[in-house]
Amino acid sequence: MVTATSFSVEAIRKEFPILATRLGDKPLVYLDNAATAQKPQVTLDAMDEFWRTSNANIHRGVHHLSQMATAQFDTARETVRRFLGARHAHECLFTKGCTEGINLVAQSYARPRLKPADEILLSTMEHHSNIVPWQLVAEQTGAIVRPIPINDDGEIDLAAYGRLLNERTKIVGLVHISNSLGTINPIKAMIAQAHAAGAVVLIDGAQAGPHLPIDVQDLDADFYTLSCHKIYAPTGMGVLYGKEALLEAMPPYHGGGDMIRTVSFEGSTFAGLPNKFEAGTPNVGGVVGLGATLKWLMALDREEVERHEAELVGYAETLLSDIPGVRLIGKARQKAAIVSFVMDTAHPHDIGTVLDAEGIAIRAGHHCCMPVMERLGVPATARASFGLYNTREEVEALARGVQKVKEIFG
Amino acid sequence: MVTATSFSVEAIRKEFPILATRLGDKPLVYLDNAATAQKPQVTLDAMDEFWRTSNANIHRGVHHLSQMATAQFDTARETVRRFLGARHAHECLFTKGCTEGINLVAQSYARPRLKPADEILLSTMEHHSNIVPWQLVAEQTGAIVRPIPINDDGEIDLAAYGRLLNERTKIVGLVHISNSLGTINPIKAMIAQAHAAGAVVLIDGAQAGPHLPIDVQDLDADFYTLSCHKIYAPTGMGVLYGKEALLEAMPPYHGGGDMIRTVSFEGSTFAGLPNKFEAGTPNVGGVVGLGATLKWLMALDREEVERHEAELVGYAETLLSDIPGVRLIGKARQKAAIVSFVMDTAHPHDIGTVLDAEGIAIRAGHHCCMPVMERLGVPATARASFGLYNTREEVEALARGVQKVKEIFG
Amino acid sequence: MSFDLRELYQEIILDHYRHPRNQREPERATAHSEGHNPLCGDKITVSVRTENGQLAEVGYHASGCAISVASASLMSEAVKGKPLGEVERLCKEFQGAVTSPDGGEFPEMGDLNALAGVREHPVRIKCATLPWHALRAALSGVDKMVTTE
Amino acid sequence: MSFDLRELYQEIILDHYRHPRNQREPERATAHSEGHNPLCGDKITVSVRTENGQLAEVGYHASGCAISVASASLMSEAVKGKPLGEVERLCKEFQGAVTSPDGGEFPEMGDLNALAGVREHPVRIKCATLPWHALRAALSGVDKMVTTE
Ligand SMILES: Cc1ncc(COP(=O)(O)O)c(C=O)c1O
Ligand SMILES: Cc1ncc(COP(=O)(O)O)c(C=O)c1O
Repeated sequence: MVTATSFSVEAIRKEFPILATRLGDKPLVYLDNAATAQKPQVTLDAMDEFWRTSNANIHRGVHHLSQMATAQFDTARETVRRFLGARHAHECLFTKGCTEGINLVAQSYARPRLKPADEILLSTMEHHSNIVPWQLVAEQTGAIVRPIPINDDGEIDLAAYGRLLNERTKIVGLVHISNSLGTINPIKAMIAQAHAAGAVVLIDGAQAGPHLPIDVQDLDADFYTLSCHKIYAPTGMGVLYGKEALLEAMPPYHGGGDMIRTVSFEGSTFAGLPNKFEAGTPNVGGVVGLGATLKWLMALDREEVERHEAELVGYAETLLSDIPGVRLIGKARQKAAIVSFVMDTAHPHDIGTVLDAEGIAIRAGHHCCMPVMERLGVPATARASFGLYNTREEVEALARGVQKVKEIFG
Repeated sequence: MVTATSFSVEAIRKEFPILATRLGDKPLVYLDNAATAQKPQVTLDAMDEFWRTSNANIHRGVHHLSQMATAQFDTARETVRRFLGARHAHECLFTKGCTEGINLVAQSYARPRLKPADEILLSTMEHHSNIVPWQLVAEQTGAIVRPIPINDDGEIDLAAYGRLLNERTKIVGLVHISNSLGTINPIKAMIAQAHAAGAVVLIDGAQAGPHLPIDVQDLDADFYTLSCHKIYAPTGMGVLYGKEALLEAMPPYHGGGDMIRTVSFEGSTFAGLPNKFEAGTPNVGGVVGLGATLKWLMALDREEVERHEAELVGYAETLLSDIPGVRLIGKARQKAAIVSFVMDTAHPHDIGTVLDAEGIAIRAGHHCCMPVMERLGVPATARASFGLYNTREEVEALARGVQKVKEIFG
Repeated sequence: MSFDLRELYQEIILDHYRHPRNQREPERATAHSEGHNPLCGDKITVSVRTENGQLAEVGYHASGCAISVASASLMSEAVKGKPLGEVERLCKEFQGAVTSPDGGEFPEMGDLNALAGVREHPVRIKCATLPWHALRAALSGVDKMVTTE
Repeated sequence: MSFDLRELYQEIILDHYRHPRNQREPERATAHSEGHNPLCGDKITVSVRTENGQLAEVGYHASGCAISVASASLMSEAVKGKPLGEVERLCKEFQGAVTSPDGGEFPEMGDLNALAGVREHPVRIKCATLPWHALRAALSGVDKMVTTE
C-alpha cells in the first residue's frame, strides 16, 4: 500500500545517523521515541560548530567569542518563542528539563501562594513529573492534590473535571499528550474551564512538542513545559513558558550569577525576565543545538508529519489487535504517536527482551505513570512510540516481533 | 627562556580545535577560562559518538541502546567519583551547574533545618552563586548571613573567621579558588574549624576543578560543587558531592521521574541515592562528554599542569606590574590561574574592548563578585584567566595589548 | 545482538513462570518482606516460617516478569527445609553467580542453573535477584522493604 | 576582527571621558534617576531641573567606562536648556541611531556623532544608551531605577 504524500520518510531517515545502526544481523528499529528521540545531523553539526568556533560564556563578555555565543543563544530563544507561539521571547525560560520546569512552577509560583485546603487538580494520567512536585508543595503548604478521573479508554472524564473545579482550585496540571497511552487531551477547553473557576493551568507538553504544532496564546496556557530531548534536540534542556505577568510576580527560583541586578551582604536585587529564572551559566552549547533542531522541525510540513505519524499508529493498532492475546491499553478517540499494549501470556518486560533480540527498541514498564497503570488494572505495559522517521516496515517488524513473543510464551 | 618540562603545551593546544581560530589577522588568545573553558577533541568525539551510536534514555530501558547509554552514564559517574576522591559514586550528583548544586543544598539541606538567628558564614570573596541562594534561604527561615572579612591582599581574615564561628553557626560556604582574585583558600583547616564548631561546610569548587587535584575525603568537605564547563567539559552540567549521611537525611529536591519508588495519589515514596536527587531525564549526552573529559584530564600529569599554570600567572604578574599605571587586584600568597588588574586611565570595560581588537579575550566587570569589588574599592577589574593550553607567548600578547590601551588612553 | 533467547527462556523457566511453586502464604509465618523493582514494576512479597534454625516454610506472592517469578519459584524449592546457615550461603552463592560478569563458570546449583542465561542480559539480572533480596531481608528481619534500584 | 579602534575612541570621546561636562548635582533638582548596567558595573545618576517646559539644568554622576561617561557628558551638553519636547525627540533619535544595525547613515547630531562608532561594537551600545535611559526615566518621573539588562 503506497500513500501519496510528499513527506519523504526515506529522505528524513538519512538525516539521522543512528538509524543506520545494525544490531547483529538486524537493522535497529527504534520505537522508544516517547522516552527520547534521536538527533538529526543538523543538530550535531550545529553543536560541533559551536564548540569549534564560538564557545564562550554569554552575556557578560566584551570579547568576540562571547558576542558570537550570546547572539546564537539569544537567537535560539527567539526560535523557541516562535515554536511555542509565545508573545515574548523572555516568557520562554531555559531549564534543565521538563521536570525542572514543573518543579520551578510548583516552588516559585505555587508554594508562596497556596494555603491549607487549596486544591490542585491533576489528571490520573499525569507523568510522575507532574504529580510528585505537587505532592511536595502540598505537603509544604497544606494544599490538597485531587486526581481527575479517566475512563476505561484512557480519556479524561470531563464531567467529573467540571464537578471538581471550584473556588478552592488554584492550580490545574494537565498532560497535553499522555506518554503512557497516547491520549491527546482537550486542553484548550479545559484551560478555559479552569480559568472560569479562577485557577491557573500548567500544561505538560513533553510529548506534544515532537508531534503537534503548539500555540500557547491560542491555548491560553498559563504555563507550558517542553522536554527538548524528546523533540530531536540534545539532552539536558527543557523549556518553561509562562505568561509574562505570572513570571514577573514570582520570586526567583535559584540564586546566583546572571539573575541579579546588585548583590551585597545587606541584600540583593534581582534581574528582569528571563534572567531572574536563569541563574548560573546556561547550557549554551545545548541551546544552540536546540535552536538548530527547532528550525529544522518547523521547516518541515508539520501537517504531513502528523498525518504520517497518525498512519503509523493506526497501522500498528490494526496489526497488533489482530494478534490473539494482545490487548491495546488506551483507546482514546484522539491519540498520537503512542501504542501501549499487554499480552495474555507474557509480561511487558519479557516482550521488551524478545523484541530487543529482534533489534526492536520499545519500552516496558509503568512509564513513570503508576496511577494510570493502577487505574487501568495493569502492572505495566509494552509501549511502542513513533517518531517522524519511523516507517510502515518498522511497524510490520514490531508485529512480527510480537508473534515471536507468542512463539516463546504461547 | 625555555622551561624544562615534559608537559607539552604545544601538543595540548592541538587537541583543542578552537585554539586555531584567527580573528582577522590575529590569532585568538583565549584568556577567559574562568568564565568557561574550551573543549578538547576527545570530548567532542565522545559526544558525537554517543549521539550517533548509543543515544537512548537511561535506567528504564530493556533494549540495547538504553543499556549502552546507561552503562556509559554510570561509568561517567564513577569517573567523577575518582576525580573528587569520593567514597561512593552515589555521593556525586549531577546537576545542571555549580549554581544549581549550591541552591540544592540551600533548599534541601538548609531550609528545613535553619531556625531564626542561626548563622550562615560566607567569605566576602564568594561568587554570587554562593551568596544569593543563602540570602534566599535566610529570608525563608529567619537565619542570618554573615560575611567573613578579607584583607587588602584578597585573603580570608582567619582570625576573624575564628571569632565569627560560634554555636549558632550552622553553615559555612567557602570558595576554594576565588574567580575574581585567584586566591586559593586554606579550606582544609577552615573546614576542620567549622566542624569543631558544629557547622557543615559547602565548598564552591567551580574554579578549583580545572586547576587542582581534589580529594573531598582528605578535605573532609561536607558538600563540594563543580562547574563542568569550566573543566573543559560541555555546558549544562555541574556536580554536587555530598557526604552520604547528609544526602540521605535530606528530603528530595525535585519531584519527578526516576526519583521515586512508588507514586500514587495517596502518597509517594522516594528512591535511594543518587536517584532521589536526579528527577527527570539527565543530560546523558553531556555526562558522557564529561566522563571523557575528566578521564583525559586525569591522564595528564596534573602537577606539571599546575606548575605550567603557576608559571603563566607569575609571568603575567611580572609583565603587567612592570607597566606604569597598572595595578594588580588580589595579591594572595596562594594563587591560581587568575590575574585581575585595573588601570589608572582606562576602565576595565575599555581594556576589554581594546584587547578584543587584538584578538585577546579577557573578561571585564565584577565577575559576579560585587561584594569583593566593593571591599577592594574597585567598580570592576579586567581579568585574564588561564587554562592549561595557554602559553608564555600569549601572556606577552596580553602585555602588549595593555600597552596598546595605554597608547589610546594615556 | 543476535543471541539465543532459548538460553534465557528455557523450558524450566517458562514452566515455573506459568506454574509457580509454593506461591502462597505459609501458615504461622514468622516474618515477611516486600521486594520491589521500580524500574519494571516487579513486586514480590516473601513470607517465611523459621523453626529450630531451619527454614521450615517459605511462600511468596510474585507479580512480575517470567524471570522474577521463575526465580522466586525456583528459590522456594531450593531453600525450603534447609538450615538457615545453608540458606544464607545459597543466597550468597546464587546472587554472586548471576551478577558475576558473563564468561565465568556458573556453579552447579541444580535447577537454579536454568537462570544462568540472565548474565547475558544485564538489565534482567535484577529481576532474577529480587526474590533472593526479599528472602534475605525477611530472614534478617531488619529491612522489610527492599528494592533493586 | 580588525577594526579601527580610533573610530570608537575618537579624541572627542576621550576628552569627554577625561573631563566630563556638567558632572554635578544641579541646584534645586526636580527629579533624579539611577541607571545601572549590571553586566559591566556602569552606574549613573541623572538629576534634572525642569522649568516652564524647559530642561533648565541637567547634571549627573557617572562611574563607568569611557563610552558611558562620554555619552553622559555629550548628552548633557546636547539637551541642556532645550524644551522638553525637543529633549524627548533627541533622546529617541539618538537611541534609535546607535541601536540601528550598522551600515545605515548616522543622522547629523553634532558632537554626538562621535558616538556612531559604538554601532560596530554591539556589547558597547548599552554603555552609550545608559545615560539616555536614565535621563528619560528622570523626566518621565515614573521609573526611578533603570537598567540595560
Ligand atoms: C567561583 C564560582 N562559583 C560559582 C560559579 C557558577 O558556576 P556556573 O555558572 O557554572 O553555575 C562560578 C562561575 O561563574 C565561579 O567562578
Ligand atoms: C508526559 C511527560 N511529562 C514529563 C516528562 C519528563 O521529561 P524529562 O524527563 O525530560 O524532564 C516526560 C518524559 O519522560 C513525559 O513523557
